[in-house]
Amino acid sequence: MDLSRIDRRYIYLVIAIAIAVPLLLKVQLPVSVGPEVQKVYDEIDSLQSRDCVMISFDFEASSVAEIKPVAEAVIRHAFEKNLRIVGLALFSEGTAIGYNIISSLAEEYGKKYGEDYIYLGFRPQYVSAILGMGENIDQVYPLDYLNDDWKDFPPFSDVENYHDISLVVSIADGSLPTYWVEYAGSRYGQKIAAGITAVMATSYYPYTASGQLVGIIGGLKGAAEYENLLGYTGGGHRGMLAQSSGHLAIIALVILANVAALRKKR
Amino acid sequence: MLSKKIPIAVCFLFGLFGLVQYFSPHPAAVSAYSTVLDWVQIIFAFTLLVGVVSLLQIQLKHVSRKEKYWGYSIVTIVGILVMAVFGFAGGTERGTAFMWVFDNMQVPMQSTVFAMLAFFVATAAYRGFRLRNVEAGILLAAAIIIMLGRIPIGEMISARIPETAEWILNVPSMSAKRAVLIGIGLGSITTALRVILGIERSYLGRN
Amino acid sequence: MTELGTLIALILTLMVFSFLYKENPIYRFAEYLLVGISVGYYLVIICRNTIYPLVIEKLFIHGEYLVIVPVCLGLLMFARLNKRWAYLSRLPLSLMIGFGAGISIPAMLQARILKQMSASMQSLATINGIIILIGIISTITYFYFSKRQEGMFGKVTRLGTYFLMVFFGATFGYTVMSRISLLIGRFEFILRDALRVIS
Amino acid sequence: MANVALCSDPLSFSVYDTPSDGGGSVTISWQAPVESKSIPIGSFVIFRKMNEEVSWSYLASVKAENGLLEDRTAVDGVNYTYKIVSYASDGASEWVCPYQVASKAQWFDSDRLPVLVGVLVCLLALAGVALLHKKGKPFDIRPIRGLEAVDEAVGRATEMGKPVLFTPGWGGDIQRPTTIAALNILGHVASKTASYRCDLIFPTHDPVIMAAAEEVIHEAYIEAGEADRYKAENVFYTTSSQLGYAAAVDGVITRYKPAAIFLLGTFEGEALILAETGNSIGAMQVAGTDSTIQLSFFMVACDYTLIGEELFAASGYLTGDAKILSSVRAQDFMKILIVVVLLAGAILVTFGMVDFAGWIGKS
Repeated sequence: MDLSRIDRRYIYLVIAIAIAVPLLLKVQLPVSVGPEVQKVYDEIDSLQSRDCVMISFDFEASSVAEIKPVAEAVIRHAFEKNLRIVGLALFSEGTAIGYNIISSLAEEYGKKYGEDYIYLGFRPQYVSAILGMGENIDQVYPLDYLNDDWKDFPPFSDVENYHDISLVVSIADGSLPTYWVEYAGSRYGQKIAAGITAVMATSYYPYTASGQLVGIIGGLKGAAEYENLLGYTGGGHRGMLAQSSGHLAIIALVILANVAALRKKR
Repeated sequence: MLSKKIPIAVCFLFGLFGLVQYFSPHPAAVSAYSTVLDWVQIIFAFTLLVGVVSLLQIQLKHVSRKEKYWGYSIVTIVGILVMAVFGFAGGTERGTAFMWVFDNMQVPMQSTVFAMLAFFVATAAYRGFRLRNVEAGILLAAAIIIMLGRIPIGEMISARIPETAEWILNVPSMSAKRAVLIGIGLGSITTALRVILGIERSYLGRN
Repeated sequence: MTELGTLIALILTLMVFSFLYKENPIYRFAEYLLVGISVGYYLVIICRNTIYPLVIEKLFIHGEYLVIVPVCLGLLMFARLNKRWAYLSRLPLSLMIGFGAGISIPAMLQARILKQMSASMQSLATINGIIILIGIISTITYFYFSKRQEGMFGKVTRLGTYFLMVFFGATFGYTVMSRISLLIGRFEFILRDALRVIS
Repeated sequence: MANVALCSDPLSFSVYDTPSDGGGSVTISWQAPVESKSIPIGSFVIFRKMNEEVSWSYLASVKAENGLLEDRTAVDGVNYTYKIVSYASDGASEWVCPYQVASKAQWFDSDRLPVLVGVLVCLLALAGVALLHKKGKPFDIRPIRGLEAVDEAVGRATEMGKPVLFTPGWGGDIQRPTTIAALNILGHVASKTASYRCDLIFPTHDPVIMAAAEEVIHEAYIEAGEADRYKAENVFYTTSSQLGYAAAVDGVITRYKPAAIFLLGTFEGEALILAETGNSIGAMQVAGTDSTIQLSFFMVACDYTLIGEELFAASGYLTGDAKILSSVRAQDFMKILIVVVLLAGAILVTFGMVDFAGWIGKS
């Protein structure tokens, strides 16, 4: 059999086994906290009670497996610190998911809509929306997700623009944090942190290095690290083993392919 | 006139305004700017409606002409109509039929399409990471170090692996990335300038 | 309802996965269904969240008549559906393209060029500072089009391609993790939520 | 009084219209005297009054250390006087600003000067190169790997009697210059498919891009004298959903088995889904994108990849348009400038002068 040109379906099978089997086993791997996650944690931890954070759900439904533990960790932290949360979504599919995550955690923490958090919903054309909120959030979002005039909630009536937002956390699976940095950050001096899929993390290193982003929570591992800091075991910890065996399977496949190609040459 | 000159003039005026307003904090500039931002959102919304109508037209054509796969076109048409009826009649809040379909049909299908990437990454790596020359060797080495460095097992093998991975990401990889970004920036800016100046107007057709 | 939802989600998940074996009618059904549902979803969201607040409400409740301008421009887009009048849609098209080009210039200059340059200006007293400068300059050289990559110049551009390869390899390696996370998410759904094999 | 020293040592206190803003703001800045460290002062309280008013109104209380406060309640054109009062356990001392200040809006944000300089340099470079070109100086431009592949791929599809597929990715919209560059290349591909009489399929996620692509392709077919071979239904909107789009394009690829696939534009997660599916049916693939992450996938999975700026340059090469080519030249000129500035900046930073690097990254 010529292993260097193997039917791709065998490779699929190897990956499926490498990921399914560890999930069926119950083993947990230790996780150590990296500097990027620590920076986000420290930033949120340094905020005063009742400060306002904006959490933007900038992802597609398909990334929910990876991004939900990240969002949950950040929102838990914010609720524990008694911060006010303004939720919104710049990707339409993030809209409902974001609302579900925030409202179910709010229930758990006994937080009230209009009191501790509001959810503004979705606006298309993210560049316009991000820029618009720098002038006036009310202008971009006259009504919230539930079609109420959110300015009528006293705890949020003083929120006018980025001046009143201590930190924006963009929970994203794509390039949205770039837009937050390019428009809200550079134009309005807004502090921004990103909770992103691991794949996106590399592209944001320049932004943390240059200080344009406060920090990054990258993927399941980032979520697991954040969970460590908050002292609980959530979605991030699960699946770290499957993650590892998946990586090892791919490395093994690459080695196999090279050995096969080498043998064929001879 | 209407097919060519006016669009070019509009493109120039709004392009120039988009560029110039960046430099002005004056309320007049800011308010004009947010007005135009709203306009763009509104035009986009209407364009999306046009997209939906044209999609429906094409699918209906498939069905009426009984073209290949016309049965599947019915599935698409029904999908659109069902979501529209649910969404407009029943609302989009939690617990509505609209959200039920979204949560139990759209989300799982999309997540599955995305999850197929795990398999595709493996086949691409299997095929693409061959030690053919120096470049391919560097590509392969960087990928493997990072892959090991991002999982706890890498740390167990040697503490140097995550350190090296971090260094690669922050130093050599980052410097190349910056250069790529700068190049893209230059390409984008000159393209945008050509658009504003009306040199680049393929989107208008050429006649 | 939840039970039924999970069952449907499981079936659709497996239908999509069947594509990995080969393209087949089951996958095709899921594909067309996904297109239909997602288009319907966007249609509803855009009407309720953009057209209602930005057009209907502004026009009829706040009496902001200026909104008529973009509405007319938006309606011109419908001219596309008719070959004879299609050219009318060039007007809103050119507005969007022109304005987009205009705002992208300062944004690109600032975030893609100036910020990156500023961040790359690091002290040359450290090894990393020197490597970063060499990396960025040699890679920029690779993108220099006005000179053929020969001789001394060719050696510099070659160094640039090595840096590029490190970047591509690193990005690929980093990305694998999130791709696997996505599959873990799906498998967890199948094994835990749907089949209840694991808790 | 215990705080005589404080009074006699007036804190340096200045009030001015906040620069580079939209008005409605006055900045008050002060440097607390050194003595304040040894004297127990609770806090500084800042008051304001309008020109004719007698009574002071409270503005804010701040920590008794060096600081800066923006009075964002100022009304443009009204003259205000400010004072700072320091309350200590044994009395208060106050400093009144001797002059009046009115806020106003500025037309230019001076923080953005580096960007303005950048824009001007770009314009000058473009104009300069265009002028050189008029004088008839020819351009010698290095070949780009993978560019010849564009024609080869279309030719291959024609020979095999299979269609060509071109899609600009899910990540961009029409406002992104990358999309414009991709549409330029589309124009070239379309004129090839028109003259070779080969089908061109163009699925997209964005109805605006669809509209622009229709113009581009239709035009190319008219120019090639093949207007009646243009199939409007081959340029279509799939769905705005990222993975819905990916699933649909995957379906098209596996059902119509194009012999050549062009993935040019801004891609995100869908990049590898499309590239691997294309590879599985044996299509020849030419990719190019400005998304740095997806570049790595394209490099591994596709036959040819245009890296970042090469995509922009390619649109000039293929169309052979002198104006686009001359802007490639202008970009090269700016690269030299960037390298020089980078070197200078790094040297300055090495010697501890970080102001220049900071200024460039400002705004």
